[in-house]
Amino acid sequence: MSTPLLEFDAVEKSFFGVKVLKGVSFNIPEGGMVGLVGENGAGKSTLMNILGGNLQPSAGSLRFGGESYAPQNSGDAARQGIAFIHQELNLFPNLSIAENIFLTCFPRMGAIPLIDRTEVSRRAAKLLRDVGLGLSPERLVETLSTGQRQLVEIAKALSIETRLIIFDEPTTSLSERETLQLFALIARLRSRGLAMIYISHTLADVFRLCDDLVALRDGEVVGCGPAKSFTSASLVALMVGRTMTQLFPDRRSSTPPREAVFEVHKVRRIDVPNYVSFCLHQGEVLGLSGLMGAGRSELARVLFGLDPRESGTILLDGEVIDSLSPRDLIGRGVAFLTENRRSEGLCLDASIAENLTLATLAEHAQNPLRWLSAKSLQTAVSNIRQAVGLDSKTGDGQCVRSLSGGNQQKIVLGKWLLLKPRVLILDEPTRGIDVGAKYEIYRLIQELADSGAGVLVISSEMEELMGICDRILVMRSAAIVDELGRAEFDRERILHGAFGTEIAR
Amino acid sequence: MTIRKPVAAQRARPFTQWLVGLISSEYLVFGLTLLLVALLAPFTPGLVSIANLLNIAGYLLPLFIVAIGVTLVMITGGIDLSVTSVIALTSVVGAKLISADGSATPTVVGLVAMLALGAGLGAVNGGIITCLRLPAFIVTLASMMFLSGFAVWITQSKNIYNLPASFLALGKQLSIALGLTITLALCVQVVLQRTVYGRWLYAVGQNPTAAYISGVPVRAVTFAAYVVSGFCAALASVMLSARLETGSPVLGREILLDIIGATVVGGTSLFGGKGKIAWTFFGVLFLTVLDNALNLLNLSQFAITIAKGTVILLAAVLDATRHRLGRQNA
Amino acid sequence: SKPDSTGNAPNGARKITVGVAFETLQTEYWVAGFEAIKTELSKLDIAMVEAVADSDASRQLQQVKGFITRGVDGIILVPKDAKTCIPMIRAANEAQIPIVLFNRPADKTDAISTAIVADNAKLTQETVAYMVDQARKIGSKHKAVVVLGDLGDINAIGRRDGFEAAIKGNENIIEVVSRVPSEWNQEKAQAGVANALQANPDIDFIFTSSDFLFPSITSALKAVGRYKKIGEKGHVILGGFDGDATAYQMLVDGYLDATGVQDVYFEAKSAVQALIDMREGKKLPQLIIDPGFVIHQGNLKESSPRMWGANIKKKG
Amino acid sequence: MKRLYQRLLEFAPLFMFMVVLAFFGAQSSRFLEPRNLVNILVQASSTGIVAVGMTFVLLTAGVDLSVGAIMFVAAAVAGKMALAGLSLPFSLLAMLVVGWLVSAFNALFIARLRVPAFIVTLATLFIGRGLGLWITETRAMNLPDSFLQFGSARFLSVPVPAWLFGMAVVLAHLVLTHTSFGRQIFAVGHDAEMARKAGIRTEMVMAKVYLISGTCAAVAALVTLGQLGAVSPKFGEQKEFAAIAAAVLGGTSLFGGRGNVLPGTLLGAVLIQTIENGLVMTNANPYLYPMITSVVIFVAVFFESLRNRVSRPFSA
Ligand SMILES: Nc1ncnc2c1ncn2[C@@H]1O[C@H](COP(=O)(O)OP(=O)(O)OP(=O)(O)O)[C@@H](O)[C@H]1O
Ligand SMILES: Nc1ncnc2c1ncn2[C@@H]1O[C@H](COP(=O)(O)OP(=O)(O)OP(=O)(O)O)[C@@H](O)[C@H]1O
Ligand SMILES: [Mg+2]
Ligand SMILES: [Mg+2]
Repeated sequence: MSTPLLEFDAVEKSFFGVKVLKGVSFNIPEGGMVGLVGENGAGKSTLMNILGGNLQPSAGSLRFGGESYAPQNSGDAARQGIAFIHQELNLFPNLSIAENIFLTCFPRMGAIPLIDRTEVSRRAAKLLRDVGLGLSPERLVETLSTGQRQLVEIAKALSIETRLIIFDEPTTSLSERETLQLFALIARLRSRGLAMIYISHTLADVFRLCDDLVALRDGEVVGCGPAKSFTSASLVALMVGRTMTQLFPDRRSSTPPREAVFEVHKVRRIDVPNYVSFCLHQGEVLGLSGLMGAGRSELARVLFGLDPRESGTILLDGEVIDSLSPRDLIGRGVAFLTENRRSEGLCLDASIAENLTLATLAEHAQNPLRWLSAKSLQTAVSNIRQAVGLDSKTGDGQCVRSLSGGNQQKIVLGKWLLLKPRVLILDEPTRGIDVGAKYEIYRLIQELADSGAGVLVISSEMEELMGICDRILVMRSAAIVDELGRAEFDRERILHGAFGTEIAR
Repeated sequence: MTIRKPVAAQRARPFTQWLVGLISSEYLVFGLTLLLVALLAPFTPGLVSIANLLNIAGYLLPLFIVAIGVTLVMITGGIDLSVTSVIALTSVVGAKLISADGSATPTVVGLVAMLALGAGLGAVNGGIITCLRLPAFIVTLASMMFLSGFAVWITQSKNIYNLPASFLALGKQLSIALGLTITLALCVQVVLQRTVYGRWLYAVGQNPTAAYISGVPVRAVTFAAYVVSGFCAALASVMLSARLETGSPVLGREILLDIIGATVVGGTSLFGGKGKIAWTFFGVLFLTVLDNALNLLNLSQFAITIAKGTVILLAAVLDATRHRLGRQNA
Repeated sequence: SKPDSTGNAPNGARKITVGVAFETLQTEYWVAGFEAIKTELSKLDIAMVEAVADSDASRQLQQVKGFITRGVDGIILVPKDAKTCIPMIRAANEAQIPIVLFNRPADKTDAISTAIVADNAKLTQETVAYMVDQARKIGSKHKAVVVLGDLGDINAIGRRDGFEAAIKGNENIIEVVSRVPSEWNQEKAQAGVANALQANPDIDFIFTSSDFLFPSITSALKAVGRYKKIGEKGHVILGGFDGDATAYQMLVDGYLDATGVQDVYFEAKSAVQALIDMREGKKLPQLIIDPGFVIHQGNLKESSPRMWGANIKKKG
Repeated sequence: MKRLYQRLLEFAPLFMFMVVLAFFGAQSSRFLEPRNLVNILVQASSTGIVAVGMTFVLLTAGVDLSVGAIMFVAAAVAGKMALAGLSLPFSLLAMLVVGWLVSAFNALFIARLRVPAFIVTLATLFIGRGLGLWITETRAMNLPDSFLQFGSARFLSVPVPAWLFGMAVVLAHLVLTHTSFGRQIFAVGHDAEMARKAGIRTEMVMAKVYLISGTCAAVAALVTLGQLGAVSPKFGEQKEFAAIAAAVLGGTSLFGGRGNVLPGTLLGAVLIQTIENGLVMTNANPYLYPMITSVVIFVAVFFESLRNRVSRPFSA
């Protein structure tokens, strides 16, 4: 190996005088696949944003293909052959899939500066096939689910002539099947000689895919070398700065059947053929598994009154609740964490404290004038910050937009935990959260359940569901097709149910 | 490994720091107003005299009151173009009620009616915008046209005179207006900063979807902002009508752009989620003082207009610089 | 020390300053008035400070108070309307500064001022009456359009009332088929007249509440080939108000039947004289009427020297 | 059933338009004559062309308040040149140059220096109005007939202004839907920061939309001149409001990223003019104009929103 494809040389970056990257140096060989791991806020995305031309380093330099490389914007990076799949999906919901893919490089009709629509459709369709998304390229992105959007983002990265692809947590909303498809795609791309940087909090994936690993902690490289030289445990120790013995908290050995808190009877969404019925018990963590687009998120939205319900009844503590708005539900102790933290979960330009307390403001204003008690707000904020493991570098007043993806997720979660809900519906709760913090969050979920609440967890990570749930429901085509008690947990059976390859029950 | 030292940052001299501090503070617009006065005072006889300051205040207060309501609406990400028409309509309705030529009801009743009408009109705007989910711009544009047309129609273009002395006193006594305005401004600012409602208002402006999911009564909050806006317009209408001793169907017709302009110049965002009453005050003050000073300078009409535009632009450029500096240095 | 009757302070004492506050300078008529006052003042070697309120009464109040603050010796004011000026007059009274209203009167009040005014309604009525006479001479029933000004503008309303008064009783000759609200906007006036002509192609009588809308009207007429000289077949009887340069040209060219002219020179001269008189402590009537005059084909020669539009036109 | 309902809603704005046509058509037999429909189109063209440019700006979540001022300055310059004896093409070129200069100034401050568009264009609104007053010396200018002839010239029996309007709409539609620049406008309007990350040169896109808006304003000034044949100090006043209203009425969002020129802005501009036209044709009470217009606008927007509600379940 002569010259590496890409060299980071003592790259530094500060925001508001706080150093986020402190002299990062490492190389990526031609055709190499490097895994980049680290806690939330370690600086992974920031480093990649520098590489992708979205940010300029405060100090240090980069070399790409042996030449000095200092992109001023993402266009520069793309021209050099660097594609970037962002952690926060960077798609325009008001444009179609095809338009999103070719936004900066539309094929034209020869000399006329008009877009060649047929060519666009043809090429987009091919790219979509490559990533395993069977949708019309003309569809507006706003009609897609998060997982589908993620695949579009990947298709977009493949549309340009690339030499290096950056994947910033590409699997956070992909289910098992799509993840496997993506991995197959990555293998194909690698065989073409493309180099890649792969960021993920799922260490198993990182080990499986990457030749080399780089571990970041607090903006410093704390470990760098061939993947074989690390073990899962040693990597976690490097990232987190301490050893972790288990990924999931211990569960109660057995749960006596308890009363139902949340019952769903024959609920049907508008425009959907199937009914859904299930029951969530006190102290239970119920998992909802299924493939992408199985309708899990949609079900959750119907339950929370965000999408219209065609028919069916929902009971809370045995009481029928009808045509309720999120506000009423929250008042009764039902909370819902959406899978879409940026557009539906956060006020990005508001501060950490404001976001954390948004759903529980009334508690801090127990007086006729609805006057907020600054002190009570302050205590609530600092307690929950600790509970979700938000790093203490950032002040309560910092605006959420400038936080790392994982830390943003912790804030949405923290907002709902502050409510101490009776029923908590979580849609992809650990999206983008690092290993250390995940454990903490699982523990919080467990604690909440132990206190008598019911928790419904939608997740695309089967390990996660099997690790924390008391029971798992499997969904396919907007219907529940299987139910597994903890004793019956079985990867194969869940997958079969999700794919519909075996008639369950 | 080469380690590059961060330079510049540490070496900033006190003066530079002070300058950066000033430019990046939220009092920039206020500072600019003072600067303007300081620069123009030597050339403009009477600019800083008590009489002139009172004069400015008399003109500024009603503007500021309307702008307070508009600020609330703009924080929710909406806009209220109908305020000037609300001013006109409440003016003629109120005047019709209390005028000796009209039904000569007691002043207090007239006042209450005016304020109630203003709030009511705001409620209609807010109701349509929130319940029918129509864009605020077009709804309030339509109601601006409608209400203004209605005010002219019911008066058949005639002004209403002979208002009772008790009403006119409101216009003569600057202290009453001043007291009212300060109370209102402080109340609204406190509500914005310290109450649940205030937090909700910002949240709605920043991300209505997230706010809705977090249990914020988005519609009620938005609705209330328009009601307050209508109420503020009516209050300003009371002051203006009393000051001009007339119920006029075209009252305030020309000041819409001034109001929205002042609010935006102060720093409130047209896109919602950002704004403060103090900023709006600075914005109104800036524009009013600029107007007053340019007039006292005795420039010709076109020069005044050009100068006004240029100064606004310079202030805005400074403001944009402030944001950029803020991003780099905070 | 009292100034002498020319307004000059004796022995190089401080020069007298007069504040001139206009409501707007957006039409030629007001500019002409403004210029006339300026000329009149400079003849007497009086300094002038100016302010324009952009149609905002509240701003005007602020401007007048501004004048008082800077210590002017007299104020000439074009108020937005009859009532909103009263607080301004009162403020001037309190500061013992003489104040004269130009072209628009104040409503009845105890505050002391003098107004030089043309009677919009009366002058319009005379103008339209002349037009009706022309129509009567031609015989046949005429279909009329009136282009209204801004319905919120007191002068526009005066002219509308004058028009209606002149038509009243002559319904056998004139049928008003369209009332176009122009909002003092040329485009709206043009579109309105064009639309009226579309609805009633046989319209042959148009009165506009201000001469500055004539270009719009002629352009609408030209578009349908109806812009004809007096006496030609298909001529539309035209009348206006103000007496501006365009109207003068149209009179000369034989297209325009009549327009009501406000005598700007008379008004400016009277206004300045009134100020001087008031400074000397003379008692003046509350109203000084500018009789104005109707200029038409019959009196064009002898009246045109008093028509401000004619003079602008002649100057270039 | 639900499908049918949605289908109907799809055509709601057009349906609304038809209702307005039918209503006035029933009132006045001449309303539906082709001549009058062409009339409406011509009268809508000036505002319509400005609105087309405004749509570009609104799509990027910006706003251009300076269009009316640009029209005024352009017309004033063109008028001066024409009166100085330069031929029509020179005047036209001068108007375009004025449009480009002012909008390049806007673009510099908005795209490059990141000053909020509202304030920048508010400032240029003042500066432009002042410049225009200075150039015209606050006088009305009557232009040579060549302008009027240009305005009433016909090509294939359709007047030139309507052609210009049509061309602007079609061209804008092509640019917005069929060029990468057009699609990038939508991206920038949705989120400028995201667009930058996606590799779009947002500065260029922003700069271009203001140039387009300025160009449209200059062309609209030409169209207006062609109809009025005169420049007065009120030329183009309040055009920005009319244009924004037309665009928003056509379904363009002030928050950027959503909207279209065809049929949106076209229908918006024509609908407003149709109402005005119909009201004159039916000799409605002038006092009712604003009230009727506002109610129709309101109903139109209401239908439009019903249509969009299906796809966007909640937004404040
Ligand atoms: N624009 C910004 N302004 C201020 N601080 C920022 C900005 N962008 C990132 N940061 C800070 O930089 C740090 C690193 O963030 P980064 O997004 O790189 O983390 P990450 O390693 O990608 O984490 P995650 O795994 O959660 O995505 C965080 O502390 C974050 O708050
Ligand atoms: N078979 C399908 N083909 C295309 N689109 C589908 C299909 N099934 C569902 N969708 C789309 O996917 C969305 C429903 O998926 P939903 O978000 O509820 O699924 P999910 O199980 O939560 O999956 P995800 O992991 O994508 O969030 C809808 O937008 C629907 O239009
Ligand atoms: Mg990240
Ligand atoms: Mg989902």
